[in-house]
Amino acid sequence: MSNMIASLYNIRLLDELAEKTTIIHNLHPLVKVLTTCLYLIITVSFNKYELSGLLPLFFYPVIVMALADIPVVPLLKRMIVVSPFIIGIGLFNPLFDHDPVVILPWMQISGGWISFFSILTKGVLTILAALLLIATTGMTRIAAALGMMRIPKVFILQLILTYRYISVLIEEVGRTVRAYSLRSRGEKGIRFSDWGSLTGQLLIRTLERAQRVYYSMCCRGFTGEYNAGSEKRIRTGDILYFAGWSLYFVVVRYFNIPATIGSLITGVGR
Amino acid sequence: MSHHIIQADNLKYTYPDGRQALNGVTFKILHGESVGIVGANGAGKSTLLMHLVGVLFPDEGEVRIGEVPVIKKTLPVIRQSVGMVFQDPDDQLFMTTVYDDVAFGPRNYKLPEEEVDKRVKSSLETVGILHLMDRPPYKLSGGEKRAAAIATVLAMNPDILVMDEPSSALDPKSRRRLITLLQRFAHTKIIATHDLDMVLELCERTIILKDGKVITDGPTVEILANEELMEKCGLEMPLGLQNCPVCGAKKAT
Amino acid sequence: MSHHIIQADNLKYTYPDGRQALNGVTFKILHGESVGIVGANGAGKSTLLMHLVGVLFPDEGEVRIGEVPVIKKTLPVIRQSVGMVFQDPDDQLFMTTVYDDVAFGPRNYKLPEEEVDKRVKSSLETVGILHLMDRPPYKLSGGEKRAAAIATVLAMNPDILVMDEPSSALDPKSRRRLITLLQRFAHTKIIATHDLDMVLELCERTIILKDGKVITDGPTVEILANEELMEKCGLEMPLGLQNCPVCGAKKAT
Amino acid sequence: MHMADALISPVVGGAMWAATAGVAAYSAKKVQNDLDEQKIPLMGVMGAFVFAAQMINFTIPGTGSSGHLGGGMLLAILLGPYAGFLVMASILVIQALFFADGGLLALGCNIFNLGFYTCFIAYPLIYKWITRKGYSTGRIFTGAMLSAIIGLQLGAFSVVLETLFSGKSELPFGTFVMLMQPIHLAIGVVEGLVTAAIVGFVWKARPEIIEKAASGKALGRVSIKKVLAGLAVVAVITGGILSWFASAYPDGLEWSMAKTSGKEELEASGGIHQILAAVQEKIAFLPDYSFKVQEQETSAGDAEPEEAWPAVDAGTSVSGLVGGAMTLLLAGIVGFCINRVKKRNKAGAV
Ligand SMILES: Nc1ncnc2c1ncn2[C@@H]1O[C@H](COP(=O)(O)OP(=O)(O)OP(=O)(O)O)[C@@H](O)[C@H]1O
Ligand SMILES: Nc1ncnc2c1ncn2[C@@H]1O[C@H](COP(=O)(O)OP(=O)(O)OP(=O)(O)O)[C@@H](O)[C@H]1O
Ligand SMILES: [Mg+2]
Ligand SMILES: [Mg+2]
Repeated sequence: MSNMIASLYNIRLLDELAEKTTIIHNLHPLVKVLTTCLYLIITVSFNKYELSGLLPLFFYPVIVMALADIPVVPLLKRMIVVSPFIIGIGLFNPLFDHDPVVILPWMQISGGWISFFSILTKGVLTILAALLLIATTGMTRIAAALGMMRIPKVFILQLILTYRYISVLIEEVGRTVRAYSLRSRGEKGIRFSDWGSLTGQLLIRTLERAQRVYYSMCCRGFTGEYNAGSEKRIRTGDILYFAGWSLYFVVVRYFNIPATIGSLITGVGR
Repeated sequence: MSHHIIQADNLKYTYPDGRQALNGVTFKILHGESVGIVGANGAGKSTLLMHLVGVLFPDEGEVRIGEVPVIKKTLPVIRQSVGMVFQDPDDQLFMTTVYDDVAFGPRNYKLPEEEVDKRVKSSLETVGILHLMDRPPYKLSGGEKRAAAIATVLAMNPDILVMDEPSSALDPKSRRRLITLLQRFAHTKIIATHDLDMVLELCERTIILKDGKVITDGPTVEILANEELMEKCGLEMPLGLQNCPVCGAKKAT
Repeated sequence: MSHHIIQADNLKYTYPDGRQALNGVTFKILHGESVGIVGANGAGKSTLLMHLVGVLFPDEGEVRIGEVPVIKKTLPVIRQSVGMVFQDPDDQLFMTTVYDDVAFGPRNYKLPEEEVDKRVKSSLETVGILHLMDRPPYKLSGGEKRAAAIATVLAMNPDILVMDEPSSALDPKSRRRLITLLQRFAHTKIIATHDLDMVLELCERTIILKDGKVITDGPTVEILANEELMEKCGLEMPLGLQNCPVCGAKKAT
Repeated sequence: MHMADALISPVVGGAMWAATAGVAAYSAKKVQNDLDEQKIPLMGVMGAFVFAAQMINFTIPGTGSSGHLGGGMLLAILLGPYAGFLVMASILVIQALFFADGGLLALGCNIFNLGFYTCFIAYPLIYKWITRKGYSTGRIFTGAMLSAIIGLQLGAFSVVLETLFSGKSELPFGTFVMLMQPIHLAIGVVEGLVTAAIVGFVWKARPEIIEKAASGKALGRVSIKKVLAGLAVVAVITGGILSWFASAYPDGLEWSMAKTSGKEELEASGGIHQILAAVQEKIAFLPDYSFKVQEQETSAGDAEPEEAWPAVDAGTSVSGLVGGAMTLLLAGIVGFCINRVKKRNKAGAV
């Protein structure tokens, strides 16, 4: 019940953020999708023992977040919800990998810990990137970008419909579960013996709704094909944005910047 | 715009599960008329409306819009001249923004994007929610959703507006706004509803359905004031016509 | 049955997304009263009702039923004495037969099966649908579903009946039947609705909400006839009170 | 059991994306050709339903814990494999975008793991086979149960393989399998129960819905031949992309090779590594590839990041530590500055 409401608010929050009109929001959606993809590939392509080399990648979410006026706290909250699986799997690394690695001349830790922190960092970066994409673009424009990427229109229309009806159906489910809990004695979930008929009736109502939606689509000339509006043009600024980040990502990938900085400093210090 | 006459001729329709919802419905509606369709729950109102827009096809009988029969082949023409507003606006607003929703119909007819834009904006303006253009439908209030649903239909430039219970779930003021809005349209209007007082204000003519048949068809004031008839059809005289407790006068004569 | 008094004391509630729906609501409803809660869409009616049955809990302030505060711990007691009927009966009927649905509540309170049976039958009888006992709820008509939803609540033997828009989507006759039905109950009744004419018939007292605050609270006839006040709250005088076109008399005085 | 971006390598992610895109494109074509247009809104609204229904928890008697619907099997049963797969895909897309469940790169894996095995293996081979002689409560129950369990087992095994090939986790193959399969047996039983409960209810209330879905012309029928052919294609594509990537970019396999040569403690997974190593020797790409050297590279201060990157970050650790801290600090400062500038601009505008 509460997780239901929570997920609905989460969707709505991201929706609201996507309505802003900052520089980042105004970029072409396709460009944002491609940049995000490249970013993700670069991020996960780092070797599992790589930690310092990953860190310059933090510039991307930080800059996007700042430019797009995206608050940090809700994204962090989401991250905490998602990370247990990553942590759960990652924690096995220190368990199984005991190869000593010298960090400081007088200190060693096992390679497993390094790879664990590497996984964790990658988790943070990739989660941030995905959430930032939707928070700066919104579902409608993502769908438009998918259209430009030649994703079949059936799939896009169906994705839009699913997205649209999530709020309607979550509210319906919420009311039903609420009515149930009013007449039951404060158990947490639904008793399994009732679950089938409760969900089944919701399903039947959903199917009926689907039929009505279909009718109303028909009345507006729907013949099985979905026509999105004409897409925005890609402007020079969009290309520059993509090119700039790409260049940065590639540089980060092939030159360990922190190590270079660090050796400069430590070198000077010595 | 040709002079659209809607003719239903002895319509019969049985749902696949065997329930006979229309049992010989005949009527003729002239251009510019405003007709209320009333009747108890399950009388067949919604089923009838769906025949007018070619969502359902009769087992027997025929519907004609102007000279065109409503059959599979003529649907593209029919649907451009008949627009239907459904009972639950959530069923009709299926895109992610109000703009896209209103543009859905015109885009299906492959209009150039500037024409689509013009139509979307003028329809939204007509119903008075141009400022809500970029909002997702779930953020609209009940009355706004209804207005958006009407705009989606207006963007198709229909000559005939068919509506299923347009005033349900609206608060009194939103309902009033809707009535004013509809009064302004010159379209032919066909409205199925339980809100008899709205019929009284909006429609000069009323058709009463009962068990899939037309029971009466005539001037609204006469029909809705006929207490015995209303009673028989599972209805009730609209409050606006019920006897005045002060002067005792029958309001309708 | 103790003499249940419902007290709401400066209730404030903000939805997790930051929308403040209740902004200091205070009232006291005595045993056996019948109170209408009206207000425009989004005024906070449904939110308020959910506080009365402990579905939502206030951020500030308190609700008391009799001497018992509505908090997590007292919910089993509260829910036995307050029954809520939802706007959409579909949300409330989730078992496979009407009988099982009505029996669901009493069975949860571990009553012996004979007692359950007695309660189910008497509730169904009260709302007049005993004959539909073995039907699955999704096959009932709108009016029948509403009656069944009320029966599910009656079977819990509540002292207080809370209803959210009970007359929506009913045809005039079913609505009339509902009103008659509700008039017969001796329970305390709290009804949130847009159907001001029903309030006029059913409730001697009316509370108007606006933007999460109580604007007025008093005798129905006085409040609903106050055109200026109604206008201010996004409402409209009920048709039954609007000036008689024949004698011009103000019906309410 | 959503795979996460952080746990996969680009090779595995890319290959699974390719496989998923292939299946999805084929399904979309099928849907467009075979289905009446009425199915499209049905698919959309059903997707939303599964999303919402996943939140109806039920109490598992005696355990105090709760379970819920996953939905893959239900979608296949109600919509057929092609539409079912697409709907599952769109649910996962929304979860990946709005909830960061899994992530975008792992999306291919997740769609495949949760959609492919249920819709194209378990549904046609098990559910359809059990209900081929008509429906009864018993058959629906058995069919839903078995197909849900098997679909999830395959999906879980797929997760294990993907993780293994990605080489980010040290979890030995055997341990991981022993971890995943039993957990997903339990989840599969729950999934089977709830699917059977819904389908059973709908079948009693509105039998035509279930029967129509199953009898649909090109809808429900997936021939075994086609499934096998499809699998072969997927395998070829995956293999092709995998080896192409691996040759261009050895990161993906390096982990397993490092293991075979380096240590013996992970015996459970030794077999695979040896095979892979053998394969690698045969193909002999990157003959100069030398993990041993890299693993032992520990001379501090000698920063040659371009060369050192596939190895432990140890050689550059001191400088790495300092530089890393500097980098993070700098990122923070940049973000802070942008915010300040924006605020000032806003204030200036007002
Ligand atoms: N999809 C359907 N399948 C089977 N029977 C149906 C279906 N839709 C409606 N019916 C039945 O057909 C009859 C006419 O239904 P219809 O919806 O047209 O009534 P209505 O006058 O619109 O009622 P309401 O005022 O409740 O909207 C009813 O008896 C109803 O139960
Ligand atoms: N689950 C929710 N999350 C966030 N805001 C909500 C939620 N439910 C209602 N609201 C908001 O709280 C306010 C009060 O809503 P409520 O449903 O109580 O109004 P209402 O008086 O019942 O309206 P209506 O007449 O339309 O039923 C509205 O502004 C509404 O948008
Ligand atoms: Mg109807
Ligand atoms: Mg409400």
